[in-house]
Parts: sequence; structure tokens; C-alpha cells
Amino acid sequence: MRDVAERQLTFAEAIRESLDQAMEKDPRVIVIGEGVPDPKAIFNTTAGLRQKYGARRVFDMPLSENGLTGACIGAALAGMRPVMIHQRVDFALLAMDQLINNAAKWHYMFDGKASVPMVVRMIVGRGWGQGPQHSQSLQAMFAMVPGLKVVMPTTAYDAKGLMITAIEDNNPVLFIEHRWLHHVADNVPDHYYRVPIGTARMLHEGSDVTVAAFSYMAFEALIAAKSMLTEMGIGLEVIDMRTVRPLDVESVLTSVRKTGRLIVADTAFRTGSIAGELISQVVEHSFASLTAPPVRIASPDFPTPTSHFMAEDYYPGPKTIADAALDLMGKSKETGGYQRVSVALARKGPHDAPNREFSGPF
Amino acid sequence: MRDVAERQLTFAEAIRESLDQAMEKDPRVIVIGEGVPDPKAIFNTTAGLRQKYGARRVFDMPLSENGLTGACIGAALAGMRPVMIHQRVDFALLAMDQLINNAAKWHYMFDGKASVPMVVRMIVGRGWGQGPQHSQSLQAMFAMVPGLKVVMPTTAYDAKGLMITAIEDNNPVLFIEHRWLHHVADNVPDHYYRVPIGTARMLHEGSDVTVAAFSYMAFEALIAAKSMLTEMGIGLEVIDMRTVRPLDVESVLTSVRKTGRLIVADTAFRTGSIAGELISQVVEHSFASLTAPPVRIASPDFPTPTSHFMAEDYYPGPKTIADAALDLMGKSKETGGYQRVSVALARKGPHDAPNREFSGPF
Amino acid sequence: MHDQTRRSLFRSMLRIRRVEEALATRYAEQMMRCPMHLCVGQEAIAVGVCAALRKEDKVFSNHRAHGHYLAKGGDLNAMVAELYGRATGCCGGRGGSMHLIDLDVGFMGATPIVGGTVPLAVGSAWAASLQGTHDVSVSFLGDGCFEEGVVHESLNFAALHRLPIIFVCENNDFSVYTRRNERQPNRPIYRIAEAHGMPAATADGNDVETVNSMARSAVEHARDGKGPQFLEFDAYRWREHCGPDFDDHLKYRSVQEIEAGMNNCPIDRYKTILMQTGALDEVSCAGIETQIREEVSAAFDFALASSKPTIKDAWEKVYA
Amino acid sequence: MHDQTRRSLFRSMLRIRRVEEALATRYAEQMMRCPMHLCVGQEAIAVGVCAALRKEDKVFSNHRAHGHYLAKGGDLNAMVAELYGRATGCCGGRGGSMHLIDLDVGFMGATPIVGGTVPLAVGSAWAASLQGTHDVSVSFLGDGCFEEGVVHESLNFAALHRLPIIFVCENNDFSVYTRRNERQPNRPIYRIAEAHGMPAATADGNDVETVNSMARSAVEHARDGKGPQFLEFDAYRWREHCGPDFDDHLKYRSVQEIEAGMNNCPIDRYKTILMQTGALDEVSCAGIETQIREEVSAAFDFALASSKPTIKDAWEKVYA
Ligand SMILES: Cc1ncc(C[n+]2csc(CCOP(=O)(O)OP(=O)(O)O)c2C)c(N)n1
Ligand SMILES: Cc1ncc(C[n+]2csc(CCOP(=O)(O)OP(=O)(O)O)c2C)c(N)n1
Ligand SMILES: [Mg+2]
Ligand SMILES: [Mg+2]
Repeated sequence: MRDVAERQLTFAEAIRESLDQAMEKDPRVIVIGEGVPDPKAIFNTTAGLRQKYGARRVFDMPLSENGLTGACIGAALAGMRPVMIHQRVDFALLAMDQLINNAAKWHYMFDGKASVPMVVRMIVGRGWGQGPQHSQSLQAMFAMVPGLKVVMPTTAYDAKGLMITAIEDNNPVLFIEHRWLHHVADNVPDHYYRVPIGTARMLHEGSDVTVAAFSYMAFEALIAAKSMLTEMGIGLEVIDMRTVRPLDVESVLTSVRKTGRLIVADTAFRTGSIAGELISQVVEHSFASLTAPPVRIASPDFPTPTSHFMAEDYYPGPKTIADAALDLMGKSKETGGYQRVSVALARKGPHDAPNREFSGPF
Repeated sequence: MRDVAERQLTFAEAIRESLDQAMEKDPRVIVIGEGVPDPKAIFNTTAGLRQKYGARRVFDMPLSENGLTGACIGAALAGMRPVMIHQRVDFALLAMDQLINNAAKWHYMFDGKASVPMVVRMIVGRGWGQGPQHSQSLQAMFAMVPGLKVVMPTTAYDAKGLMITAIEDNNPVLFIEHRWLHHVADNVPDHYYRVPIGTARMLHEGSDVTVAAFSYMAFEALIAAKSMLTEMGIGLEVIDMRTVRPLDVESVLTSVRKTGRLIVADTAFRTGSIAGELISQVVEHSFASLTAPPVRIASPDFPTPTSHFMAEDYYPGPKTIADAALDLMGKSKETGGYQRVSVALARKGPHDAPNREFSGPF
Repeated sequence: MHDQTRRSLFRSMLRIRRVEEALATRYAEQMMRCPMHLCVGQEAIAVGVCAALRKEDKVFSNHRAHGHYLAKGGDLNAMVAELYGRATGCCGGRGGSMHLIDLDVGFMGATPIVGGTVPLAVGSAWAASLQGTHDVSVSFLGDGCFEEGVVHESLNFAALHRLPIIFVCENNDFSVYTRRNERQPNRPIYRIAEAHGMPAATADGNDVETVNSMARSAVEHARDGKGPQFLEFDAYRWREHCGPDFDDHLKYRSVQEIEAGMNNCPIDRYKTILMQTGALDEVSCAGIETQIREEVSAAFDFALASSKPTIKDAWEKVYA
Repeated sequence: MHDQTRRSLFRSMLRIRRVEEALATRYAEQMMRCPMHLCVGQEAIAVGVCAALRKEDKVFSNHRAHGHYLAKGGDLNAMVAELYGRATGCCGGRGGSMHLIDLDVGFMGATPIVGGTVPLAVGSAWAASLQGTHDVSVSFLGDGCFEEGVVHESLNFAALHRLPIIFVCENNDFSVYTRRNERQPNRPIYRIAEAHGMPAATADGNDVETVNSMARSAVEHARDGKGPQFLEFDAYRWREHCGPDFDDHLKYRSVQEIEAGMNNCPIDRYKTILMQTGALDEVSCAGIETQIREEVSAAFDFALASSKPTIKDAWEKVYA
């Protein structure tokens, strides 16, 4: 997603490299999760780690989400730095007790005497019939818990840098990966670097409409922004939020003060999404800078159906964003520019796969 | 909380009566929870039920929150109408998997062929050193899940009517009770009656500031409203939201169109609270009717400390609401009226007990 | 056992096998766009157990549900249509392979969260006991389930209240690519159930008659109000964990092991026995094959001819 | 056992008892404003087990933590101050009775979610094994814990990786007012642990020397890398589940039962033995009582003289 032609890695490769470098640097880092050392290596994000760091540091785990979360907390209290992985964020619902009652609060309730440096990677499923129990986007559920940090990188660059920061952080950090970002490439430096938790990143400058977006929606927003700029001269300012807790509201406020218009795009169900939280914070803090009602873009309020016929148009995409931006600006859609945007943003392949390589069974 | 002098029951008594009448009317209703038939009978809300309906319908349960939630779902699928009880909502974090992956989605994912008519009562702890793990207000966490309904009555009248509606509802309904409402009395008819899920209730009319409030905060808002009206002639329109999902946004919009000013008061941590969601929906739908930035009143973003010294001023109260309303109206606090409001709204007893009867150990 | 019954057990296993194989073949067309966990090799357990049940008895299943669904009498057309995402699917397309239901035959539902339906089966048995019906509930669960706390909670509750439920563990030694010895200590699974206070037994899950006779006595026990039982059966999953293919190239299990597993085919074994005893001969066998082939082919036709739901339908039925 | 050791076991039990009694007496003043679960009657388990540990060994506890904390060497002043919500409390006031910690002596933490710290203790043992220390971890857990799935998950993982951990179950037959037979089937708890693949044993938890000797051999076993062990001890809770009082008037247990429980006092029993063997006499005993009385009284003075934290402090330490 950057311009200089440096080394390109996919998001998944970047995560793998970040784990590798963090393990190399710090012997306290261990990686655990169902399938971590198996032939598929969590969508290849853990490939080779067991060979390199051994079976004591790279672990498969029993199907015990709550218990193993607790075990990771216990290990973290004892000085380890566990990275735990759920192939689907939905499985983490089994671990809410340990995440919320213990991980989030241990440092606080024991007066700062102990801390829980751990990372929980959770993958949001999408496409190819993941269905109701394998496709939820639960970031808002975690983001409301004081004591947790929640990140949701969009680019491979940020995936690596945020993973390193998350591992170095002394708090429990939930690291949410959208499955459809795994294959997206970006320039990724080969050295060990950090990206700060809690700061958004400008993906695309513009002065017409602010689009604050999370994870895959930032990727979609960037596509919309490029097309609208080229074809219509309309400037979307795309802010990749990157962190869900703490929210970088300042960056959004700065942008909104310039544009006066706000779209928040989220990967989750509409109601109760973190998008609502962000909109609320913006109006609480900078009501006067908005010239039009803020707009929320999210998935509808029902579980993702499995049938690809039904799931067509379930997820908002670049065109949803473009349309919302035009509506916000009060612009007509009866123009040649909009026609070209529409064509450019129309889906090319099947709607339930991010690219040609992506197919069943997963 | 009503004016006509009819029969008074406390919130806890009203719940007990609603369970009693629902069990009497419908043999499919069963009540299960840790301590249901014990001498304390869940703060007396289940007293006498076992004697009346027998051990087959009134159940204690093992400490197995997730498993027993699943068992209740299974029983509901088979035609029973379980009412399950958690003495603290915090324990329900162990049951998130069954609540969210199964209860919320079963009807949907099986094409409406089956449904899960169950009620889960969850009590929010407050006061007397409940501490970090026994005082969370998790309504927003549930309210973001399509397929769940979430109610949070404030008055004894609504507690009874909403419980009856919840039991009759064919969906999983989470019934969240604030511990500090249990002793509050109201006129409660002795017959079997329903209060609709999804509609807010006007507790106090006013044309200056809309206060949309949840659960115990509605109780506090009403106190503020009465005092401000008497002492300062300021009209707070207090809307008791009663239901958290679905949110009755319409009622709030109607009021805001009149007042132009909005305060949302919630019992939860500020960030990620349902208050943020409500504010966002109001500005998305009726931006133009607001004449000032909306204000959110909630608990600060850290766990409730146990020490009563530290917890002093942790919870917002009537004065917080009054102050926010004055600020919103741009009114001075240097008046005799405000002095009297301040005195009236000042706490009388210890801050960590709702009344003189409330004391340890619980 | 009557020859008729034996032929029926055989036919039921063969039918599941042929359905799974047809799905595997046609999966590559990319028209069944959902994750799919085939049960090839494990047919005897589904069939042996379900043959011990009445239609009113309830079955709850997991991600690997096709065999359970078909063995319990689930509608084949509705299943195939579901995999194709069609409106005539048993979930109207909402569920796909990992969510099957057919209430008419007591197939109460299958979902993919490991262990997720186990407490529901217990609740179903609880309801039966409260309602005074004599229905028995069955929970099909994999070896992986014994790592999930909720399964222990379920066993505890079932044993405490002596509920009419049979837990049927299909122990295929794997959770995805991970062997049991990387997930559980070296101890038998059925002992866990025993420790939770219920009778438990284990046997070869490739022997359909043994499975059936154990299931029958367990069901009788449960129906008589004598409480839950636990049955553990060894099994071998022939194909990849999820998806239509064989995955020998991944080398997480040896060729010898796979061959041994496949040589122990529950269907071939049973066929040999039935041939020997005369319950089956080549002609009747061929007749069964033809019938099944036609039925399966018709099911695909049905699915493909069925109407396609849209996002409009998806807005419905969020609430009852 | 040396007389010295025996006196020390006795003293440790008596000290816990006197602390609990003092707390019970002063609770009515309403200055300790937090839920409190006293362990009166159960002292022998905490003491017998902790006496088998080194300072570096780790203990995790639950809502009924005072005894574990004191037996492991936790700071009495910091505990009492914590109950009074003072800044000098072991959690600076954030936790109260249900959250105790003293890292200097390996008391890693106590929290009230039933079963909540059990996996943490396992994680602590896991870390010890990864780090190659020889520390043993101990998880104190009630009989209620065996209904929580997470405890089974914890047992499974500990057994799988042969972690250096001792699970110590205090079976007092009650969860709040509910007897075990309303929550669990009729089977011994320790068999569950056995079924999870670890050695398990049970004994009378009112006999401090038995507890201690079993704990010592379990600890040795664990320290030698031979894996986890499970110890179940019978116990009797004398007072109400939560709070300072006796609750015989609630009639959920009979007067006879309560009397029998109290007659089986672990401290009196041990005192009689030590008197008989001469390890203790009235004079030394009185000396111990006096020392304890002074220490306890000083702890209350300390607490009451300590500064009071405010909401400002509460804003701190949300993140490390
Ligand atoms: C709670 C949860 N964790 C992990 C998964 C991912 N998963 C799907 S199937 C499966 C293997 C389950 O193994 P087992 O229960 O033995 O059944 P089998 O696949 O062998 O039939 C896993 C780990 C899941 N679906 N749910
Ligand atoms: C998950 C959870 N469920 C319920 C409770 C309420 N509760 C607190 S202590 C307790 C009893 C636990 O019994 P046991 O484990 O035997 O310990 P004991 O009190 O007998 O020492 C219960 C049910 C809780 N704290 N956490
Ligand atoms: Mg398996
Ligand atoms: Mg107990």
C-alpha cells in the first residue's frame, strides 16, 4: 500500500516475520494456539517457528480456550510473553471470563504489582460460507473493557510493527486480523520495528470527507478514495484507525475539523459497533465542526448467512463508501465521473472471495 | 415512583411475583440458578417458588455457567421456558459462547425452524466493596448481539411487566437488574400484566434537556429532575430507556426535537457503553435538532475499586446529571436555586450503600 | 439380528459413503461454497447409533454432521440444497454444511463450535425428563470435545440428574492435524465419563453391529430412567479434516496408518460378513448401489433446480 | 516430625483462627466494607500444604483466601489494611478480602470468580517448567470448582505437560448454601483428577500432619518433574459462607452436623496431641496466644492508622 518499491510481504508473511523476530530477540516469547505447529500453520503465519524455536516455545494447544487463556495469563505473570492464537475470533467467546475478569484487571486489582504481558491473535472470518458462528467481528466487545488494548492493523507494515509493539507491551493486547487482509502485500522493512498502539494512520489525504475506518474497511476505503479522486476530484481523507482501544479520536477530530464530514466504516454489526462509539466521541468533543450528520457504515444487524447467494451485499464495500460520501456532500450521481467510479468499484470476481486463490474449504 | 397510592412492592418483590404468576400460568416455565431455592433466594426474588412449584421446576444449579446456559437452550428448544439467574452479571462472562454463538443465533441459523424462549436474569453489583469482578455493567456487550433482546427495568412496575413479557417472548431475553434497585418500591398491580420490550418510558416531562437513562441512572435522573424543577424551574425530560436492545431511539428523538439538548446516562464504563451507541444513533438520525453537543454520563474507564475510600465519586449521581444539564443550558451555578439543588442532591448516607438496611457482607 | 436389519444397516452406511463421495467430487465445481467436514470412514458409528433410536429421539451433532443427519433420517434433498446455499436447504441456506437440522426426524441441529451442542443435548434430555416423555437424546461428539470445559459441565449435569441421554464419542485421534497425545494426557476418554458418574464403555467404531448393540442397550437404560450413558468408539477419518480431498501429502500421518485405516473400512468389513452369511449377495448389493446412485443424483438435481435466496431473505428471522 | 515443626504448624493454624475471629468481631463496626469469606474450621489444609512449600513456590487462591495467604507467609498488616480499604493494603485498597497478593512470599493472587485462578496456577507451573526453575505451584480450590469447565481444562493441560503443580481441593461439601449432592453426582472428586491422568489422593483435612505429609510427598514428586498431583481434603466451614456470623438459624444444615463439625476442630485436635506428646504445654500455649493477640491487635492498629486512598488513586494503574 506504499509507493516506494521496497521489499513486499503479505500481511500473513509480515505477521510470521514479526513473531520470528520477536522470538529471536526475546526468549520469553512463546507462541501457542490450535494448529500453530501443524502443516497449515495458522494460514502460514506460524510456519517454521517450531523448527526454529523448538517445541517448548511453539505449542499446539488443547481445545480449551478459557483454560489456556488462563494458563497464558499465569505464564505471563511468571515472566513469559505468550502469544495466543484463535483461528476464529468467535472461539474467544469461550475465553471472555479469563480475558475480562482476569487479564484485563489483574494489574489494576493488584495495585500494579503484577502485569499480564500477553498477545491474543484472533482472526475474523469472512467469505466462502463461514456462516453465523465463524464470521463475527467482535472488536467492540473487547474494546469496551478497561485494561485491554485492542489493535486491528490493515496493512502488512502495521501488522508487523503492531505485533512487535504488542508483544513488548506489558498489558494484554488483543490483535484482531481480518482474514481477507492476509494476502494483501505491502512494503515491509526486514528489520525489527515498532508501530505505536493507539495512533491512527493517514492512508489517503483529502479535504472533502473524513473516512475513519477499521481493518478491512480501511482497505476498502482506500480503494474508494483513489477512484473518487481520479474520476471525480473528490478528496476522501482515509484514516486507518489501527487501534480500537485506545481510540485515536484526536486524529479523527483533526480531520473532521478540516472536512466537516464524517463517515466511520467498521467490519462489525452496525448496532453496538465501535463505529458508534467513535461517532459519539467525535460529536461529544467537536460537535461544531460537523456540517452534516455523521454516517456509519457497517454490516447489517443479523448474523452472516452461509449461502453465498444470501451473503451477496451483506458486507459494505468501496462503493458503499463512495455513495455515502457523495450523499454527504449532496452531490448528484448522475455524472460521468460517478459512472466511472461505479464501474471501477464494481466487484470483479465472486463476492465471497478476496481473490482468485481464495477458495474452499476455508 | 408513581403517584396514585396503590399497592406498593419493591423491585425484588415485583420480580418474585412475576415469576410466581408466570409459573402459575404456564407450566413450561422453570427457574434455575445458583441459590434459587436457598435461604437467601437470590435476594428474595425466588422465595417460596420451590415450595409452591416443586423441585422439578425450581432448581439450584451446579457452578457451570456455560454448560447450564446450553442446557437451558436445549430445554427451550424442547418447549420449556427456562428463567436462568446469575447473582452477578460478571459470572455470565463464562457463558458468552452459549449466549452469543447459540442462543442468539439458533433461530436465525436454522431458518426460523426452532426458537429459544429463555430469560437470563443477571444482577449488576454495586456498593459495599463488590470490587473489580463483581460490579461490571455489561449491557452493551450483550446489546451488540443480533438475536438477543436485553432489558434493564428501573421501576418495580416495569420489572414485573417486563419479566412477564420476557418469559412470553420466543427469543432469548437478558434481564439485567441493578442491585440498588431491588429495594425501591413502586405501585405494582397484583394482576398479570405485560410491559412491551423495546419501548422507553417517560418518567418526567420537561422541555429543557432530555435525559435518556438506563436502569439505576434513570432513578438518579428522576431525583435530579424533581429537584431542578422545584428549585430552579428547569425541566429535565427523563426517559427511562427500559430496553437496551432494541433501543427505543424514536422516543429519544421525539424528546430531543423538543429540547435540543441530550444527556445519556448509563451505569457502565464510559467507553463502549450503550450510551455512546444511543448518542451516535441520535446524531445520525436527527443531527439538526441538537443545539449543543450531546453529553454522556457514565462510570470512569477503570474497574471499580473495592475500597470505599477509593470508590467515593466513582459512580455518577443525581448531582452529576444536574450539573451536566446546567452546563448544557449554559446556566450559572452561582444561584440560590442551584445551592438548594446541591443540598437536596447531596448524598445523605455512606456512598456505598443505597439505604440504611443495605450492609455487608453482600 | 434379522437379515433385513443387517441389510438396512449396510445400506445406511453405504448411502452416507456415496453421498460424501459425490459431494467430494462435485465440491471442486465451487458451487458448494462452504466449509465441509466429510465423515468418510466413520459411517458405522452414526448408523449403528441412530438405528437404535426412535424417530422421536433427539440427535445433536457437530461440524462433521452429514452422517448423523442422514442416519437419523434427515432429508437428503434438503441437505444437498443446503450445501448449495439454496432456499430449499434445510436451513434455507443460512447454515451450510456445518448447520444441519431436520426436526421431523428428531435431528435437532448441528453447529461447528466444538462442544457447543453438547449441553443443548443435555438440556433436551432434561426437558424430556421434566415433560415426562420417553424420548432419549443423543450427543455426537469428537475426541476433541474432552478438552472443552463445557463438555465436562454437561456430563456433570447429566449424571447429577440422571438424564436420558447418550453421549457418543467418535474418537478418530485427531483434532484437525493434531493428534490426541498432543492435546490430552495418556488416559482413556471413557474414564472421564465414568469419573463424572455415569456408565461408560468403549469399542471398535468400525463394527456397526457392536455399535448398534451397545447403543441399543444404552438407549434402553436411558429410556428406563436409569440415567445417562457414555459410549466411546474408535474411528478413522479418511479424508482431510475440512474439505473434500485426501491430504496424505501433508504427511501428518503415515501412509501405513492411512492404509490401515482404510483397510478397516466399516462398510467393506460388514459387506464381507453379510455376503458370508448370505444376508447380501452381489445382485442385491448392486441393486442398493443403483438405488442410492439415483437418489443421490436426484438430490443434486433438486438442489440445482432450487431457487436462490437473496439478501432480502437474510434480513428475516433474526427474531422469533 | 520435630516438636519445633509441630509447634509451628499449631501456631500457624491458631494464628489464622485468631485473625479470622478478630475480623468477625470487628466486621460489625462496618469499617471493613467488603464481602469476606472466613476460613474458620479449614485452617489445617492451608497450613499443612503451605508448610510443605518453599518461599519461592507459588500459591493461587480463591474467595476464601485469608488462611492460604497467612499460611504462605503473607503480610498480616497488609491484609488487614486491605480489608479496611487503606492505601497500605496489599492491593492498595483496590481488592479487599477477595483479592489478596504478596509476591514476596509467592502468594500470587486470590480472586472470587469460582475456578478463575486455577488455570493461572497451571500457567505458573508451565512457566516454571519452561524457565527451568524448580518452583512448584499450588492451586487451592473448593469442591464447587469441579462444576466449572475451566477447572477440567486446567487439569487436562497440567496432566498433558506433566507440570509441577499441586491441586488442593478443600471439600467442605457446600457451595454457599447448596450441598454437593445438589450440584454433583454421587462420585468422589479425586477420581475426576485421576481420570484426567494424574495421581490423586484424599484424606481428612482436619488432620494437619496428614495434610502436611501428603503435601510434602506431592511437592517432591512435582519438583522432581514427575508431574501434577491432586489432593482432596474434607473440611467443614463453621461460619456463614460470606460474612462474619454463624448462620445456624437458616437451618440449611442441622445443629448436629454443625456441632460434629466444630467438635472436629483441627486446632483442638492437634493441641490435644501436642499436649499428650509434650510438644506443647499450657504455658507455651498461652505464650503463643499472647504473641498472636498482640500481633493481630497491632495489625488492626496499623490498618486504622494507615492513609486512605481516594478516587484519584483509582485512576492509576489501569495499564502497566
Ligand atoms: C471452540 C472451537 N475451537 C476450535 C474450533 C476449530 N475446530 C473445528 S473442528 C476442530 C476439531 C475437532 O476435533 P474433534 O472434536 O475430535 O472432531 P473431528 O474433527 O475429529 O471429527 C477444531 C479444532 C472450533 N470449531 N470451535
Ligand atoms: C463463576 C462464579 N459463579 C458463582 C460465584 C458465586 N460464588 C462465590 S463463592 C461460591 C461457592 C463456591 O464453593 P466452593 O468452590 O466449594 O468454595 P467454598 O465457598 O465452599 O470455600 C459461589 C457459588 C462466583 N463467585 N463465581
Ligand atoms: Mg477427532
Ligand atoms: Mg465448598
